Amino acid sequence: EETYRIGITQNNVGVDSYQTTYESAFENAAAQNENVDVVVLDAGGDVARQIGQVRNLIQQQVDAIIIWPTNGQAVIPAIRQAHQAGIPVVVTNSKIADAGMEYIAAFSGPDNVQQGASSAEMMCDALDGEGQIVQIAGQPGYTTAMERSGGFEERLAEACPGVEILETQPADWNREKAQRVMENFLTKYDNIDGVYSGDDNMGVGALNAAKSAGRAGDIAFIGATNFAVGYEAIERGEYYGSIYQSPVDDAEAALQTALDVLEGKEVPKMNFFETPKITADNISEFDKPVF
Amino acid sequence: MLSKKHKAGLLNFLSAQGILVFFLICMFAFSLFSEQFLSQSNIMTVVRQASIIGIIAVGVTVVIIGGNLDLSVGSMLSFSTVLVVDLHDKIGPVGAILVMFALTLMLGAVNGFLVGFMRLNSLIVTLAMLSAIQGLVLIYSGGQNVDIANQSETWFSVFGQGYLLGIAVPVIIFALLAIIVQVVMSFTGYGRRIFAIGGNPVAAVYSGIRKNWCVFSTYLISAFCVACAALVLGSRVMGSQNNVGQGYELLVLAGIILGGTSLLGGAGSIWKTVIGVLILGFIQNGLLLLGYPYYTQWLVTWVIIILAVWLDLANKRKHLLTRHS
Amino acid sequence: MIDMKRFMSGGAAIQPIWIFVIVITVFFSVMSDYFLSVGNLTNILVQTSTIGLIALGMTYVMINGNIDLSVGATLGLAASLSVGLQEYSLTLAVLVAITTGVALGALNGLLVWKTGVNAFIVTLGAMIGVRGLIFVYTEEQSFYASNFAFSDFGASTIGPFPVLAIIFLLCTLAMHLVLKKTGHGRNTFAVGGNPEAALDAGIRIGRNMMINFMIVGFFAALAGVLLATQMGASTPNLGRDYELWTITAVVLGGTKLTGGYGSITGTLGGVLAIGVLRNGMNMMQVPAFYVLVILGAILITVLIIDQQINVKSSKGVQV
Amino acid sequence: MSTAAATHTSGASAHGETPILSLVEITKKFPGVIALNKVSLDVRAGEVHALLGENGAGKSTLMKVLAGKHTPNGGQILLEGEEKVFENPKEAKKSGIVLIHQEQSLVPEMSVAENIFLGSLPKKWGNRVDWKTLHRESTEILDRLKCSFSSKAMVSELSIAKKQMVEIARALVFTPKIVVFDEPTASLTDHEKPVLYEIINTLREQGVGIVYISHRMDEIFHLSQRISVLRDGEYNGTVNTADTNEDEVTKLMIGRSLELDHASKPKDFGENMLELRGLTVDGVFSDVSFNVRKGEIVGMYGLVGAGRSEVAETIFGLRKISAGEILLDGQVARLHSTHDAVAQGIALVPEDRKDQGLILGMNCRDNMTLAGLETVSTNGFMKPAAEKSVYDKYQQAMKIKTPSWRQKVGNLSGGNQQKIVIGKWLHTHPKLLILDEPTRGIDVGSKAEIHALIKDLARTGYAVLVISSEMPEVLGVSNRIIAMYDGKVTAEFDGDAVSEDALVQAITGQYVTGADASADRPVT
Ligand SMILES: Nc1ncnc2c1ncn2[C@@H]1O[C@H](COP(=O)(O)OP(=O)(O)OP(=O)(O)O)[C@@H](O)[C@H]1O
Ligand SMILES: Nc1ncnc2c1ncn2[C@@H]1O[C@H](COP(=O)(O)OP(=O)(O)OP(=O)(O)O)[C@@H](O)[C@H]1O
Ligand SMILES: [Mg+2]
Ligand SMILES: [Mg+2]
Repeated sequence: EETYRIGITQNNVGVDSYQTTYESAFENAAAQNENVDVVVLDAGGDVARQIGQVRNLIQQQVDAIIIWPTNGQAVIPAIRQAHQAGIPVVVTNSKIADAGMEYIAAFSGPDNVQQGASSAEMMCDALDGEGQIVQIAGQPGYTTAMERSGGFEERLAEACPGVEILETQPADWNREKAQRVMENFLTKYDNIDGVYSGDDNMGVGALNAAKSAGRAGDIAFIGATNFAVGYEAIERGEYYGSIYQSPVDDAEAALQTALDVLEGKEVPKMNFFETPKITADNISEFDKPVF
Repeated sequence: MLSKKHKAGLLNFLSAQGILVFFLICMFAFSLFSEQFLSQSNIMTVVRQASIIGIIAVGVTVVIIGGNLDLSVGSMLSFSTVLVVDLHDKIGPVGAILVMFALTLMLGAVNGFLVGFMRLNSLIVTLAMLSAIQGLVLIYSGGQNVDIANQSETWFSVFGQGYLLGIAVPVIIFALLAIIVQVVMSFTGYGRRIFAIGGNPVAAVYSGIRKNWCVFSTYLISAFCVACAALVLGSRVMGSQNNVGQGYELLVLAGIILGGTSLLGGAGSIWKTVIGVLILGFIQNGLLLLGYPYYTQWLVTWVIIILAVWLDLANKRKHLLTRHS
Repeated sequence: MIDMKRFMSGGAAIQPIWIFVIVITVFFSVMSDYFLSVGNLTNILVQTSTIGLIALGMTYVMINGNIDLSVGATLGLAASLSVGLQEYSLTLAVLVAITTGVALGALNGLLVWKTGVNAFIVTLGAMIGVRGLIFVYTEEQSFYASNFAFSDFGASTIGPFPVLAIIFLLCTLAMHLVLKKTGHGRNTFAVGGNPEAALDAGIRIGRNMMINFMIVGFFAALAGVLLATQMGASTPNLGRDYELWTITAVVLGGTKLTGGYGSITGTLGGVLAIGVLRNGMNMMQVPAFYVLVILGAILITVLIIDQQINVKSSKGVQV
Repeated sequence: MSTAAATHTSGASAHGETPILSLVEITKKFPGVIALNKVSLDVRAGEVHALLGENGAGKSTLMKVLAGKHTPNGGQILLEGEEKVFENPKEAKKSGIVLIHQEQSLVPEMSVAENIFLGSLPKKWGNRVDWKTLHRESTEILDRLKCSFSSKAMVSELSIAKKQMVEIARALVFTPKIVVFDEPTASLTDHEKPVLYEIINTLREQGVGIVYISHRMDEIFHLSQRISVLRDGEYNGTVNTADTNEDEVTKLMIGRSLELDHASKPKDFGENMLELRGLTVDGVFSDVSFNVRKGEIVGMYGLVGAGRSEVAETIFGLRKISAGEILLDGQVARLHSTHDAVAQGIALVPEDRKDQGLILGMNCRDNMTLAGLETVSTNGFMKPAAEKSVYDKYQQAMKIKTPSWRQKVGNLSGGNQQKIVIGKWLHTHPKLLILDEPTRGIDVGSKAEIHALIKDLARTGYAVLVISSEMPEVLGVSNRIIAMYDGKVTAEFDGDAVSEDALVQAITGQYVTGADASADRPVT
């Protein structure tokens, strides 16, 4: 039986727990499968370095490349090179631009636009379609952040035009920054009904700020990528809801998609895994995230 | 003769305080456009937010006066914050704080050893340490976020969230450190020696000053300040990410520069740094209140650095001219 | 820095960093099957060309006794301009990108010259501000080059050699000759070695510094454009931290931060040392967390060794 | 001094020579200082015009104004009758004015040739340096200066004297109209001095106007045709060298005659304060043994490069000892750092005041107290009043000229800077005071004061070691003289009974044991 060498270049391991958990889940999944050999690389968030890593993987003539794009557009020429070298490419977690779709074998990951939309729906529910909210976004320039924001804003305008986004500021997936941004929002706006954060890590930062200011009770907090701290906050009733997204599912799906491609199976271009809404009502259906 | 002296003193004072005047003008401009800007709660928020950078900047200013740089403070802050938060649940707050201070000082000692005793270039050494310490944090935490489990049941939150006589504890820590270090730098022999080393390291050695130890000690001071900042940061967030301090070294430097401390060593003061850090904080806050996107603050910072530089120069020129005539 | 061997009239020297480059090259060749191949070696050249090009200009600025921290941001701005303006014309876009780089260099140079303020301060300001400019211009968006000719150029080769690597090597040669052989190059040393003396000797030190800032601005912009051709796109965060790695490479190459001493051959060695280390550790699959620690440790080790050589050769007093 | 001024105006017309250069009523102010107040000076073609004055009188400043380095606050520069305004050094150079600086201005990591031609390298097409021409012409110039080193040598590798010769070589690149030498011999040895004199004479014969600044009277009387004197930034008269004598010139300079050696050498010596036993630092000096007793002044004489400074640095804890030992007060001393040395009562006034002696950006007072901070502080906290009184004491004792204690030391004249360094070490009340070239660049008046000061110190029990390259100084102050040559002690003499010949032989390595009866203990 043939052994496959699969190379993966990740976005930025260590920047948050999700990516780290993804990495170890991926390595575990590979270890379980005897005929898979993996080369795990990390781009440290730098597009140029990721392109170099794709080139290195092409150079090593791996059988397939999995890429977690640092940027949905800038990696396309590198993916094209891999494609031209006859190496199938699977994109994981965050999408690449349409222009690159013809060069990839498949995409596997969450649908971040859909996640944004789901959060918008939760916000509608929480505020009964009426109110003023602020948004704390992820790192500017990164696909996941842009897709979630985009999905959220579009759906919100559609679903409940009565909810107004007062302001959007980025907090770079960083809890302390989110806390600072929220503190400034709180001084600036006397009336905030809801906060949408690009992930729970930032959401909890915003919650902390509101708690310190004694205004947490008036505000509905909605996040994405449910973290353990977010899960607990929902349990305590301080946090309205989030999107459940498991890095383990994410990693396993990516590896499986790559293997399917290598084994010549018919694989759909877009493979989304489930990212359900999580609120106090259904929290018991979910395990607490490990990160 | 006496009146001349007084005149010179006044001019000296004005030229030294140019940045302060500038600061007040900025505050005034912002307050025209935003009602909240000068509200007490906003000012308290800004000062509280600025204190983390301020606390670090106090230490880095000492290193800079001694003629060196410390770029590793950002990584070190990540390290110390992750450490203190992680250990909090494992060995309790007191142990966590003690271990965190000890290990942070040890990192400072490594910097100090390499720069002070091995006499390596501080820019490159602390740059290398920036990378290495970031790696250490990740290895320590395995790349995972750390959190304090029972946030409501620990007194640890006092450093970041507490108030004393209506003043936020981070601000008190910042003010205390700034005052103590300023006193040390301007009124003690130790301070004089650091200034001498920054001014001319060779002549300092020829004056019988133990340069190696003094340089070493400046890095300990810097590390101590980072540890204090980590205490505030960890207690404020009650959790930490591995990259929580990323980029702080540049903010700290920007604050110090805005305050007007030259990076060449042998000159500068803590109190200027305090002003610089506050300017940075108020600009950030003011622009946010006016609704400009966050990145406009970078442009404004640039412009202000250039202006501060010109202002300083113009002041010196004026100074020379008045003395001449 | 000891001179292993002097050749040519300017006295080009082989710097110790080259020994280090050779040692790690041999090491990785033994440790990884994939390391020593034409494909991988040209890969390394392409990957180092970005930092390498900036480092060429940075060497001049640092020999001058200055420093430029704004190169990473300049690179990012040039990349965004070169992609973002392509809707008008590709040539125009590239021209504007490069001109902007030179202009930012000129601004830095002018400020350093006219105010006499430390270049570290002036360019730290520019580093923050130019990044702001990028975000204002791009509104946080990435740009994508619809013109495939652009990204094809980045991937093109002449024979087995990638065009980007060739451009980098040609620029290196040119900058080496200018530094060693021309009046401007020699004045650059004089200004960094003893500005007072250079001024007394009638060298226009302000002009010399400004030209060098423009040179580094040019190379940062060029590197940005070439990096954009590799990606067929640009992102607003492009070039973060590059200034730090560039300065590190130049210092590893033996250029003194205090000015007056340095060489392009050394800088090439320094750039390759970092490039080979990164590539080799990738090939050996060193976990990302450890790469950071190892890079830091190696950097410090090289500094210590370099300094020990210096101390031995100077027999100086213990100051 | 109205009579002197009259000498000046009538002097020029009486000789009927039109000056090639006239400085007319030049005024230059610095913050808090009027460095030059309406100073006028004529220089004729083909003359050596000596410029004299106390430290800080404004000599260097006047010349920097001439060379375009300083912009004057008033006055005119007339070159060949034409008014010139020099915005920068380049313009002055273009007009044919060359200034050989008091503080050497060379680029260390460049070749000798490039330094000589700095700013005017010969070029080929495309701004390329014409190396062939450069080295050919540099070699010619070096030959004329009888310099043995190559034009390709790095300046950083040269000794201080050779560096000075490179500086001087710059005067020979073009045929200039005016050459200014600002204390060119301060760091030259007796070997190079005659070459310099010869060059000056050649230039003079070519019709070049020469301004020569020096504190050495013998030189001035040997070289110059006329002497002008500055005092406190004011012009104080011009005299024909042939019509005057040293005493008169000194009077013009300092307003009184110099009482040479008004203090006698100390006589009573105590125990050994310092004793070196076979002290060796590999590659620098070897087997150096001598002693200094309490109350005694020992002179150390030798050529530049003999290794005297290195011995001093070793005693001061700056170098690692390879063999031998240092005894202080009869005890073997542990001296691993300057801190150890200072703690054990050693003081070193270093050779290079700018790099080793002073923090140029610090004010006068802070520099003065830097080596003895413990004495002006309690529990680590400074006592400003105590500091000020220390400063005042030495400022008055040595007549340091500065507008205020707040003045940055970097703005003081060279001689006054030197006094600050001396004051700084006196303040530590050392048991052993080492002075390395203590009067380099110091005017005659202050020199006598410093010599008297040294003798006074010895009389109060200090052990003093004076390193000097000036024979009169060594002979004048020392009770005993140690001669060094090439890293070795070659002889030891009684300071009051030694012939100059024997000294010269000892420091050039020609000393033969027993050749001179005055030698106490010749050493091979
Ligand atoms: N850049 C400066 N700033 C302020 N004061 C200065 C500066 N340069 C010189 N001075 C002052 O001008 C006066 C004249 O100094 P100058 O160097 O011309 O003396 P000098 O006659 O050359 O003395 P010396 O014999 O010691 O070299 C001194 O009082 C000095 O302190
Ligand atoms: N001929 C030479 N060639 C190269 N370097 C020299 C030479 N002579 C002296 N040096 C070095 O130049 C530096 C300056 O030395 P300097 O000329 O002051 O003499 P020195 O060794 O200190 O002895 P002394 O105090 O007796 O003159 C010293 O580091 C010395 O080693
Ligand atoms: Mg002078
Ligand atoms: Mg000497």
